[in-house]
Amino acid sequence: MSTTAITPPPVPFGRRLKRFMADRPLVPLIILLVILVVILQILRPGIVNERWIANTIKFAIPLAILAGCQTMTMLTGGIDLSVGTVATMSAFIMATQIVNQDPSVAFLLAMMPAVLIGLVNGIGVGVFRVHPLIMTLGTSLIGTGCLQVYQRTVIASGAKIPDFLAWLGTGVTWGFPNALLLFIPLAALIVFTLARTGFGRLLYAVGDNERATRLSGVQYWQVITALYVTSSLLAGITGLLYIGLIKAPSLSLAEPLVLPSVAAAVIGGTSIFGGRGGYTGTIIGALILTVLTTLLTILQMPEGARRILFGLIVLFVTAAYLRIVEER
Amino acid sequence: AGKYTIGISNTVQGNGWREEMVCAMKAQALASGEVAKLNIAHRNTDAAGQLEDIRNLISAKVDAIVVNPADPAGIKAGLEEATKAGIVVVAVDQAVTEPSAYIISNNQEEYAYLGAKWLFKQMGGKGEVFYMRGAAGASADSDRDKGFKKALAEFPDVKVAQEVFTGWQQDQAKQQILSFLSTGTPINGIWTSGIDNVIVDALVESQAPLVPIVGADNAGFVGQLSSVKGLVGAAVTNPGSIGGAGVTLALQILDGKKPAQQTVLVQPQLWENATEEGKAKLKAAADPSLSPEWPVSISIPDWTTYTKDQIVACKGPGE
Amino acid sequence: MSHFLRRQGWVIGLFALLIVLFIATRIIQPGYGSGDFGSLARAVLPYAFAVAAQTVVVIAGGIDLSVAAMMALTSVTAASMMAGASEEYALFVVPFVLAMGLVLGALNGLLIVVTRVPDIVVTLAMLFVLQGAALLVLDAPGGAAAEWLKALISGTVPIPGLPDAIDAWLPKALLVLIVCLCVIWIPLRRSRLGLSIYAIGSSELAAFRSGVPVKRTRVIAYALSGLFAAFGGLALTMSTGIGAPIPGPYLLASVAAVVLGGVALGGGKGGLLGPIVAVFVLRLVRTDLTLLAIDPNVTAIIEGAIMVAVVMFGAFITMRGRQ
Amino acid sequence: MPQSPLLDASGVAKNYGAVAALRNASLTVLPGEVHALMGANGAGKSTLVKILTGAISANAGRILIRGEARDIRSPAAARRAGLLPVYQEPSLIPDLDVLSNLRLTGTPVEPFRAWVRELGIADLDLRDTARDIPLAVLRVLDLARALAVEPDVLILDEMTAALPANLAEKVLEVVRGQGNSGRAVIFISHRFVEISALCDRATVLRDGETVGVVDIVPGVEEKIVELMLGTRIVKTHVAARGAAEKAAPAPARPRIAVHNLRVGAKLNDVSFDLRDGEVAGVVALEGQGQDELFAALAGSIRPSGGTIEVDGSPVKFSHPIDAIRAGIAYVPGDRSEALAMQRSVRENIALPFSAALRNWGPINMRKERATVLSAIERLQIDTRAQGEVQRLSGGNQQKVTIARWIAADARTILCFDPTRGIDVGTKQEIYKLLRELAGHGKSVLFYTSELEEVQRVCDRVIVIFGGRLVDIFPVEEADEPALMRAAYGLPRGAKADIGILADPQSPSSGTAP
Ligand SMILES: Nc1ncnc2c1ncn2[C@@H]1O[C@H](COP(=O)(O)OP(=O)(O)OP(=O)(O)O)[C@@H](O)[C@H]1O
Ligand SMILES: Nc1ncnc2c1ncn2[C@@H]1O[C@H](COP(=O)(O)OP(=O)(O)OP(=O)(O)O)[C@@H](O)[C@H]1O
Ligand SMILES: [Mg+2]
Ligand SMILES: [Mg+2]
Repeated sequence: MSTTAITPPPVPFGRRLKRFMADRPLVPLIILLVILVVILQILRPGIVNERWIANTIKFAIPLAILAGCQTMTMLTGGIDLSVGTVATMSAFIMATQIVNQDPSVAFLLAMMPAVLIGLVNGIGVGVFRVHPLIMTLGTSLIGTGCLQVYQRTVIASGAKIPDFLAWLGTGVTWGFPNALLLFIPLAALIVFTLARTGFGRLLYAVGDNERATRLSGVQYWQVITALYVTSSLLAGITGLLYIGLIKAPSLSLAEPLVLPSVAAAVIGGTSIFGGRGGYTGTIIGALILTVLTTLLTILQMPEGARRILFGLIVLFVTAAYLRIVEER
Repeated sequence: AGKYTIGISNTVQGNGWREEMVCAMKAQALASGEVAKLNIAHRNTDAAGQLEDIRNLISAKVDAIVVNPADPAGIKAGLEEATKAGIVVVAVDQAVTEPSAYIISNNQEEYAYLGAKWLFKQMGGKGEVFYMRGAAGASADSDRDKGFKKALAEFPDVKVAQEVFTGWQQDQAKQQILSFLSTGTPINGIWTSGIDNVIVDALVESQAPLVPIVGADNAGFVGQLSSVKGLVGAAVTNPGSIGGAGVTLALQILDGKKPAQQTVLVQPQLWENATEEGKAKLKAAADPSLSPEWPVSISIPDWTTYTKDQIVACKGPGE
Repeated sequence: MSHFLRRQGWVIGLFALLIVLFIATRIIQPGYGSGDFGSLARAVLPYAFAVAAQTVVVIAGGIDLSVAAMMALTSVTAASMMAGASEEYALFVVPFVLAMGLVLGALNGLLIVVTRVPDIVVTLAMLFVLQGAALLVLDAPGGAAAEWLKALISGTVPIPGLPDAIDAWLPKALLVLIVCLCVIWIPLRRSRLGLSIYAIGSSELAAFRSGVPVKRTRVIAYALSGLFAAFGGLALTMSTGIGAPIPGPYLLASVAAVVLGGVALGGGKGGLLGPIVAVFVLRLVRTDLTLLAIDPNVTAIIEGAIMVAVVMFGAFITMRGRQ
Repeated sequence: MPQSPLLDASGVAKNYGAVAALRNASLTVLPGEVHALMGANGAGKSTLVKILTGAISANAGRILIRGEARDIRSPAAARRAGLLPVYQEPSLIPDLDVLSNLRLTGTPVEPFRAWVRELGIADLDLRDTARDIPLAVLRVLDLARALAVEPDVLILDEMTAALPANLAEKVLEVVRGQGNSGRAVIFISHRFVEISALCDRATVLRDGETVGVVDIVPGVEEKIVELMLGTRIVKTHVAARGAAEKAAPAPARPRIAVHNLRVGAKLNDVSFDLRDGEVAGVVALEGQGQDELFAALAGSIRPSGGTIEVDGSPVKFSHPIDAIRAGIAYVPGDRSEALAMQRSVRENIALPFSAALRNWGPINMRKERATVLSAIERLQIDTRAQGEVQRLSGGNQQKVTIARWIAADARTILCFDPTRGIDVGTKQEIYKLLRELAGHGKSVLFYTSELEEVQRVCDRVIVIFGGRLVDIFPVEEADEPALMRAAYGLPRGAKADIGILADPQSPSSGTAP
């Protein structure tokens, strides 16, 4: 029996660097973001200025909040495709109700569909165990239909963007977008919830092994219902912020954000299979996507080539990130 | 009271222009007094889906079908079957290749040409233009592109600084213009394919110079043309009420009054705020009570008979 | 027998639902006949292929968000190749486009296997890539289709020995669908490869330990998905006579029909028949809504509600069954 | 060596990031031998098996099969080389029926059927979906599937751990038969009885290294334990229960009283008490209703009849939370059922703290850390890979499932086979822990598939057969033959001895009722 002792060789620098990054998954993401910004600056010297940064942040914030919805639902192995519809509904209702109603009443009316859809999603997924993809797809269809019907009753009433929302959405103070006033507390709250509260713990645990949480006394439906209502409320708030930013109520306002919100969460390192991920990565993911969109807008090339490039870069970024973070 | 059943097929839902078109169809059907029932297939789909809708309308045995085609050639088979089944077919907004169909349409190529030509003149025949198209791959977009290119060819000193596809989405258009403004590239004019008021907003918000802008006659933009200080621009009409005209044409044919030609083109108009005369036109057209996404030209003389209240109520016969 | 009932119960239920809907349609529109059924079959065709494409990967434990974009790309490729070409040339175009779907599908699978990025992200990225490619092929709807291809799905085939009354209810589109799906699916289902696809969807680890080449099987599943999507793209070109670079509403529809058809989104369970029947159900609901002249804005609500209700009902019986 | 080895692996090493699962493992297997692979939890046995069978690749090492160097990169390649594993976890595809599973692996059906019968499962329907088949039977099917292709080297990773005594016995018989017919078997188990009854030689791993190869002769156990544990020697006998403990008068009211409990057709008319400060053992063959009994007490399923009283008042559990509120915690035998595998040890242990709606708020991290650390210390969990529970070895995972309820300070713990797949050292710790809990006035209901454990831990034994409670007797009368007989439903005092455990010399009749 040969027993040649095997002493582990000294760890090379490359491996050490990799391990360092693997322990701090945010670092490689931020590096990727910086690389994109540098490319942009090289292609269009001077574009990276205060105004551009403010704009980028303004557009990244709604995406980041919706991606927060995806992050939280994905932690439990779910997904929330109804966020686009919910955001659109609350935006549209706000813009049309503010014309004749007190702002607080308009706000409550605007958040109502969010609560309802969240509740229905939560009950469908948590109690009836419908697959979240289908459940949220169904409710978003229903929501869109309701919005169409609603829209017909208010054609004549016109629409208005409340000044406060416009200030929040488009305003800039000392070079900082006002939207940060909403976003920073919100993001801090999400991060804190995920890391340091019982509810956050349960999201991870439920997504990892639901049976185990049941044996530990967790009631699945409670967690899931609370989750989808929270997600919908966040989407509703995003809608209000977004209408302040875009200032044009339309029946498909936030729909284009749905797929990017999923992509941002995944790029940020959240697993769609549940149990793994976090919100800080998602925020960087949203920034990466926003910068990428700018980059492609600026490039002079046929639209087809632009889309191909977008797809390839998303794939490359995600793959590179996985490579770096993955041990082994 | 009426005797006819009319089928309607439309493949874009949730867009202000298309919603107005459908409301115009309903209002005209009601105002004419000749329509008993409307069968409306109105959803987001493609040409194959529209074929399905048209065939369903044939199954429903409607007397006439008014269709806003997803594609001029793609629904030929369905329209042919409808004609064979004795159904009157009218295409609105865009032409179709099926020869038996009647067409009453906005002239998209002319729409773009008219606006672009005015814009290039405003720019003094030279400079850089930001070209904001519609949805890549849509046939209305490629028609408009032809008109734009035609005008461009007439002004050799005008250059396209940047060409982007807004997808006819407000949020994308706004992000695109803001990103572009950040590059600091000087431009002398902006041509938009109907996503216009967010562009004006973006310029105002970022305190960028207000260069001449061409958009469509959407209520929001028309309002801005009168109210935003220093804004020079023009709205080119692209009436959604063309839907009502389609219903009128279908009813005329059903009553035996066939038009001389298969195709009736509604020519676009241009309302600008650079001259006093234009300003007056804009004042007359502006309608702040309308949803900002709705075109203000809610009626077409000789073709529509409903009142504003009727189209805004958006109710068809029997509702 | 009980095995059969337990396994096929959902599909049988769907069939029953379909029959009820047919009866309802006849009541709504007494004149609803074989010609209208032919229209239904033609409407079903692209959806059915999209759903088949989705079903294969879902059974293999994945998801394919690029189905609709793949259909758009194959459709514009076929249409632009056939534009201005001879009728015979289409004989070459069809296999070419199918092969293209197969290869691009395999590329999806390879990217998933090689990059180890989750399937949902890879196919999302491919959605953009394929859409972009479609725009490069044709920047606006256009192209053409050979006449014989268009004729392939319109009308009926006289089958010798069958009375015309029955012939009329066998539209060509339906036959094309059945032939294309059966030729691929039935041998696959019976082969070891088919079992492997179910195996990797059910439990990747167990499949690997049972000696299934997991990666290769996954690539093949995506390749098959691409192939079915290419069939779908051809179906689009055949029915419209053109190619359109903007993807139609087939992605979400395919996911919905897969779930309605009793295929678990986790993988490993279900078959192709259920989703196809589900497509018929969904299209017939659409027909009924049009025949009833329901307010179009309400139809979205109804379609969404039906989807949610049916899936909830399915979940409810599974729960009852467990107790 | 007289014969050339069938399999010869040396210098095998495998790292998972910073954790070295194997450092220098070697293993030589001769034709016709049953070779034990032994080691404490986390020693690297399963890892070595996975490398030998191509499920993972090694960082270093050399593997010779019949003297030829082979590079086995996949399970399929291992299969071709004649190496066939039965892993620690079932490997049938859950959603396929048994027949399709056979087709998938190219296993001939008739030999498979024959082996299944041989292994003591008479009524198997090949059209049953694997998901619907109980775990123990699945393990046997896994084995039969491997046997059916007549491998040169059969590798059994804790094959018997999840099996009840009757099935385990059959497996041992069959394995011995393999050895006699000239094939080789690598046999991993933590049960010394099985090793000494079955194996010819044993290779012992410690911390990823082969520390010795011994022939199995009477009395070698002590040596193996020494090799396995190195400096970590533990006394192999649990401290006898103190006299005071025994003499404590039974309290007037039992902690849990079960009356005429019924669960569907699986459990009928079961009544017993569980008192504070007591460990009550449950003894049963596979599938006699013990799963349902535990599930009903834990609130996982609703009984269809009878009553459960806790501290004298009747309770109705509709969810495990109800049981937990009543102070009853359940530790399932299958750890994958109890753990969130991608989460940390700490989060897994602290999970019950967050379960109730009112505990969803901010967590007191300092308090939590202290509670969790003390539980980890108490169970001596090896936390080198604590970032994710899935990286712990099987035995340490098992400890985490128990630590959770120690931390939550549950008054009653329902332990379902807690020592499944745990090494001798850890087993001793768990026995000690259970006794300690009882000493602190807690109560434990303890099901085990290893009869000898009953004597070591329990105060009383509850025997279940065919869904009915057949007997309750004090531990003094519970020697293994008595338990065995009772488990087979034979009345106390019957004479017939059953099974190889009672009499390893005579072949088992297998005709127990
Ligand atoms: N995927 C993994 N990542 C990190 N570490 C791992 C992984 N798998 C195993 N290990 C580590 O390798 C070591 C050996 O594990 P292995 O499962 O081989 O032990 P074992 O001897 O089979 O133990 P047991 O008797 O408890 O099953 C353990 O310390 C374990 O934590
Ligand atoms: N975050 C935590 N970290 C450490 N220990 C905790 C934590 N939360 C609870 N515990 C401990 O777990 C036990 C039960 O906790 P729990 O919060 O469920 O109790 P409670 O709600 O006060 O009690 P009851 O449910 O009986 O009314 C207590 O001993 C408590 O100290
Ligand atoms: Mg092990
Ligand atoms: Mg073990």
